[in-house]
Amino acid sequence: MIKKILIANRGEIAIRVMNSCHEMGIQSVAVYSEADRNSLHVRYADEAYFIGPAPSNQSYLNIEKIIEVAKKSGADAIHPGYGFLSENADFSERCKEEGIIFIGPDAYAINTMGDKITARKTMLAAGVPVVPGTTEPIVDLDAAVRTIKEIGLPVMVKASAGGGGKGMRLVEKEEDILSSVQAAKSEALAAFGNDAVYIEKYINSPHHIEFQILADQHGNCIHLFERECSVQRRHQKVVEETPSPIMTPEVREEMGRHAVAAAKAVNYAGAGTIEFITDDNLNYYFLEMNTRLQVEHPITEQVVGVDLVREQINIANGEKLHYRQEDLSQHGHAIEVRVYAEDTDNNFMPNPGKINYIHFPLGAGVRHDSYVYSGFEIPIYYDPMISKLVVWGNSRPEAIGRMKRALQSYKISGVKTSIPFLSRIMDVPDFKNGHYTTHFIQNHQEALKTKENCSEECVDLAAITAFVDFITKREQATPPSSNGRSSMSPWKAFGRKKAVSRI
Amino acid sequence: MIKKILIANRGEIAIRVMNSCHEMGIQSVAVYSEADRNSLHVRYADEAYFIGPAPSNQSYLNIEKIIEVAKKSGADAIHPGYGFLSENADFSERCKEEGIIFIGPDAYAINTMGDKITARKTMLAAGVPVVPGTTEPIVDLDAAVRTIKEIGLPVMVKASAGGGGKGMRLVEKEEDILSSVQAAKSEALAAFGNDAVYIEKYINSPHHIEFQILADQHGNCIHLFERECSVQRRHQKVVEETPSPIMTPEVREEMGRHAVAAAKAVNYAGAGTIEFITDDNLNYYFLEMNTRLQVEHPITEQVVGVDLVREQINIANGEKLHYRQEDLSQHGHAIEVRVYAEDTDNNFMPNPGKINYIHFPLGAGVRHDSYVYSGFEIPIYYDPMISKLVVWGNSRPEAIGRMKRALQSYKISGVKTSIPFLSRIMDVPDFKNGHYTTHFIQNHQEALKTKENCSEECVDLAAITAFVDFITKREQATPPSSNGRSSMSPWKAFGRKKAVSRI
Amino acid sequence: MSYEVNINGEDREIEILGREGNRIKILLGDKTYDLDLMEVEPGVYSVLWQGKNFNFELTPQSLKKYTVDTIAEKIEVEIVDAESRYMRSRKGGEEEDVAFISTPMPGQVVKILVKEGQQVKGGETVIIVSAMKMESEYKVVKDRVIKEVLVKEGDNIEGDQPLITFE
Amino acid sequence: MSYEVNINGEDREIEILGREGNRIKILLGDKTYDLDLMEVEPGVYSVLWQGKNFNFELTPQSLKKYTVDTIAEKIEVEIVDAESRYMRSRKGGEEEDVAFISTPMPGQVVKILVKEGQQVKGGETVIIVSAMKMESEYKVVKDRVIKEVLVKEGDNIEGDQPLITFE
Repeated sequence: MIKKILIANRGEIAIRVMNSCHEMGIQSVAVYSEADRNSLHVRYADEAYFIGPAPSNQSYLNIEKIIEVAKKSGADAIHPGYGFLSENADFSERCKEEGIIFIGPDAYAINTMGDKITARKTMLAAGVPVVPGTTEPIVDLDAAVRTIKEIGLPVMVKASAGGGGKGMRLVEKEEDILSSVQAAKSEALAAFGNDAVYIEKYINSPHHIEFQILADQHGNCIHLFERECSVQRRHQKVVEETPSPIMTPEVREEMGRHAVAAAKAVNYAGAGTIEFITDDNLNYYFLEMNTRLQVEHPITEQVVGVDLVREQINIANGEKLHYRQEDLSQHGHAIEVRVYAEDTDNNFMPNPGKINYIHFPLGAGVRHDSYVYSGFEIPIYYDPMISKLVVWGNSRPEAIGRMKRALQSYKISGVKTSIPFLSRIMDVPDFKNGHYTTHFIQNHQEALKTKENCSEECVDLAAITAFVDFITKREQATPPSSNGRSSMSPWKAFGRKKAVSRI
Repeated sequence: MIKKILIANRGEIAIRVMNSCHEMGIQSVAVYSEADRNSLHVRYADEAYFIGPAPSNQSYLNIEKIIEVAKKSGADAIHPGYGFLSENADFSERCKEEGIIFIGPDAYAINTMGDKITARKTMLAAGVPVVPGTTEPIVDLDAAVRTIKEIGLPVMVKASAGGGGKGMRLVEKEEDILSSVQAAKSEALAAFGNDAVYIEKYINSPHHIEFQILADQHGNCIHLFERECSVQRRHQKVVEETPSPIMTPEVREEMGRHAVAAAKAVNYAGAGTIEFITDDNLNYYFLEMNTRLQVEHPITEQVVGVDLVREQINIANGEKLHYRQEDLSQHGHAIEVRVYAEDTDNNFMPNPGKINYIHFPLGAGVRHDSYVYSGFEIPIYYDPMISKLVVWGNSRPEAIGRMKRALQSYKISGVKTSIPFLSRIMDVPDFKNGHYTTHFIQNHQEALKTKENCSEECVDLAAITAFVDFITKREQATPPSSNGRSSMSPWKAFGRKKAVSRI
Repeated sequence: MSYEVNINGEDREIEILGREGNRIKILLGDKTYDLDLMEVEPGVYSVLWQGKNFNFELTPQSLKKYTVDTIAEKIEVEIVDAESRYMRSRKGGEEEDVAFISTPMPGQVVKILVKEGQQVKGGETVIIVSAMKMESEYKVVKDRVIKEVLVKEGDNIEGDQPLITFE
Repeated sequence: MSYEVNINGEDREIEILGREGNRIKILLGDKTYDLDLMEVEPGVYSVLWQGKNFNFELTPQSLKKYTVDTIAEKIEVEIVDAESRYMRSRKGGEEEDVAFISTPMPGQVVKILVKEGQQVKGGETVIIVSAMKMESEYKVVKDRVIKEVLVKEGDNIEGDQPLITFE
């Protein structure tokens, strides 16, 4: 039985993992870099050890140092969180060699799923749908046309030596097949001196839908339904929700079965996620597997009612899964937004700095995973995520209303955050209706930039408030004159009295 | 349709109600006393109006003033929260006269349930079990013995003119009946000059179990299962949970039916709670009905998944219930603790004051209903409750583990709180096993006082920390000497540098 | 002293007509506002006007410039006082031939960069004054000769007090 | 200066052996502790010792007295320095015949209650000194005559400096 876990991570996920440790009566060991001595994860752990300078390659990615701390502290297991060493097969292997339980899959699963081509082949063998396409370059025109007809339209024809959009052709109509392939080939030849092409199914309105799975070391595997993660900015997820607004019970069941098959194909043990690209008609194809806990795992926890970190630990302990597939169901609707310290008006530039004060949203249906506090300075070395705000509602509209309410009452001063941007997403009709693809943010750039204006009175009051602040602070700064009170107007006296009573 | 709601309350419940208003797109109007200008409920509302001095009888209980604000602000409904005017039949009636919707039951239901004797008679007529006993004083010895045999042992014989335990006899065995009644009568005669007695069923190991109900204005009524509220101190609930650890599905169904019958007997509309006193064998008797939202309503929301304030507003809007009884089920386990600003070591004296800083517990399964913030001064005029901490878990043990974790990471400085006391409750074996009655706190006084001791090293480190703080602050306070750096030891220089970098 | 506020680029006169506790009566342009205005947390104001609640967060950009964060948009506000007007007028090219440098606010002299009798060029900073934890540099507009330096570094000064005079 | 700490009533010697950044080496009684000690929020310390994490919250009760809130229990700690020892010795009846009043810490004179040449009775306060926002009254133990008052109200004073001398 695991008694002490080293958490090889920082920030909200370190605290998330420690929470489950505390709840299970397991000791937790934090590691921290020079930039993190005053981070909450250090104060939150039972033990904490320094592991090196701020840059993560000298600290949170330093395998030797982390193994050393695990041994020194007597930790019998390591939880890698997400990012950092979580999908590092060498680290998983090294832990095994050192007799330390790695809370995650073995090197074989990580390696197989980590390589796109091997993963694709393994999935094909397991009967999991992958994006149809050629695996070898095609030179012959007839062969290309034949392949396109096999795959079915629309397809993307890509120069095999290509890049930068050159030699790429989207083919949507049957009558365009021949001319498009010819055009792509001659363009490829001109640009790269090589007219070989790849052909791949083109997904028109792509949705990113992923399935959470749990597998034990005894060959049992279940899925915990889907997460819809199509609201992305430059391939970074921004909003996640479950259930997916486009899912049907039939497809869900089938995708779930395929997700389980994918995990079983690599003898997976632990928590993992199978990502699918899905079109508007719910045709879906395996994209990749994340062999770790996902950032967005809380929405599954809220809707399915299973603590995923607890189950990861149970699995690492060699226990059989505590749930059968038929025990699980989805209950209500959950949405997560990722709140970043960033300037969304200025190309989403990270905006680390000191948090003067923070008011977290509270109340019914609100879950908050964070690691910051008033007075904390967000280090410049790591991901500028401040927190994950998760809401649960009986229905999707209730959840959206709750998220809007929560974002409105979430106050952070000192750094710019993505809160207003996230709030605007909740107002976009296509989001409200659940009609969105991975192009959502791109397609709604204007709506997401548009800010509400203050009323005329609101502007006046803002100016008055600034003026009153100026006058009040100035009065307070005035040194008392030598003849004392006589120079003080009643007005000044008020200012002073207020200043005193505030102390 | 209600468009604007005045919340005739303060503190966490005002914010709780406003949350649902925000989520439903309804405008909220706050009222505040002189002590509450900087309270969060004022900043949280769309509108806010001053209603008088700090003492509640001049502000939050001032019906005229509140009606005046409702009219001025154009609020079409008033939500009374709990406490203050929430069970005031005159206020409910007055709202009706003024054409303002009172979000709660009508005067008839409040009055009927507000009077113990009328309520008892109404429940008897509706077939709801009440604590068996006599309603008229008995003088005749034979009649008393006959009544005892009808009610069944154990019974309590009480002097009808009595008080202070005089003329009271607990009768547990049949052979004691005659002698006990005689003794009670003669004691009563000697003490009060009147030997008439009442006889009441004695509940040996009483549990306080209550049922949440929702009833619409169209005669539909459902229950949302039970809450176990036996952990009480001087009749004040301290910990509540649902499901009750002693409940069975059969009794739950029957009690639920009786709860619905109780509400229907007074043509109830709105959210309400039927309190039952229950013995170890799950015999249960109607105690009283609370004709308002309860403090502990969140645990029902967490387990049943229904937003009770939202439903209150829907009902007040004249809508039919959105749920049928068969739609509802209990999902997991929820526990609430009430965190007070009080000195639990000093007879639970209220300990209002300024909160220097506050760290709320976050993460999976934690709900927090509060209204305080770092820098906020808890007013002395009102209930010193700081927050309600609610956890949800898949199972009761998971919920208890989560509550312990949450309490451990809940940090408040500046005022004494009940957090350590609540944490100890979670450790008492009888609580963990679910074996407890309303005598729980009384019966475990010693265990609940017992504090863990620091290890020897912990004591040393505490002393060292105080010393280092003293030395550091002292060095910082030292004015630079006239000859500048020369007098500064490297040690001092460090202290100074640190002070500067902290700014 | 008469003040204006510059709101998103437009100047308007502002005057406090009365104040008692949080209640304040203020004239902005030709509009009068009766407000209940309170700093509820450092830099955070709750303003009640005709019952409506406005939450504003102030971020000072400099001594007299604020960014006011309303829920909807950010408003840039600058307080315009005698000094600002003077500074502006100098910027505008219509240079007053002032006889001395002064500050509009009480503060402390941080640094004096000139000596009596010294020749300074237009645009050169002659004195740095700190007020409310922010430092301001005071420059001459055109070439001048320093006549007298009336204060020394570290001095606490009141507003509108001559600090350095010119020939 | 030599210090002791009084922990829950017991005095133990304490000495800082070395300090660099958060790392501190300290001798308490006969035990040496190597610590990583940091004030992470005002009054809140995180202390790492042999990897173990201790979170302490300090509540100053007076200038030299703290209540330290550990998760388990509250520890009362008093810093014992030269002044404390002197104060104690006077309380203990073994009165030193000191020639002057001094303070162990730098601070500011708040109030002087005596004049030169004045007769004061044992137990009477002669001077009030503020340090770190807290005021301390300094009393004479036995009847004395004031010889000289070396400071005036408002003066900043260093520690261990004679303030008032006796005949």
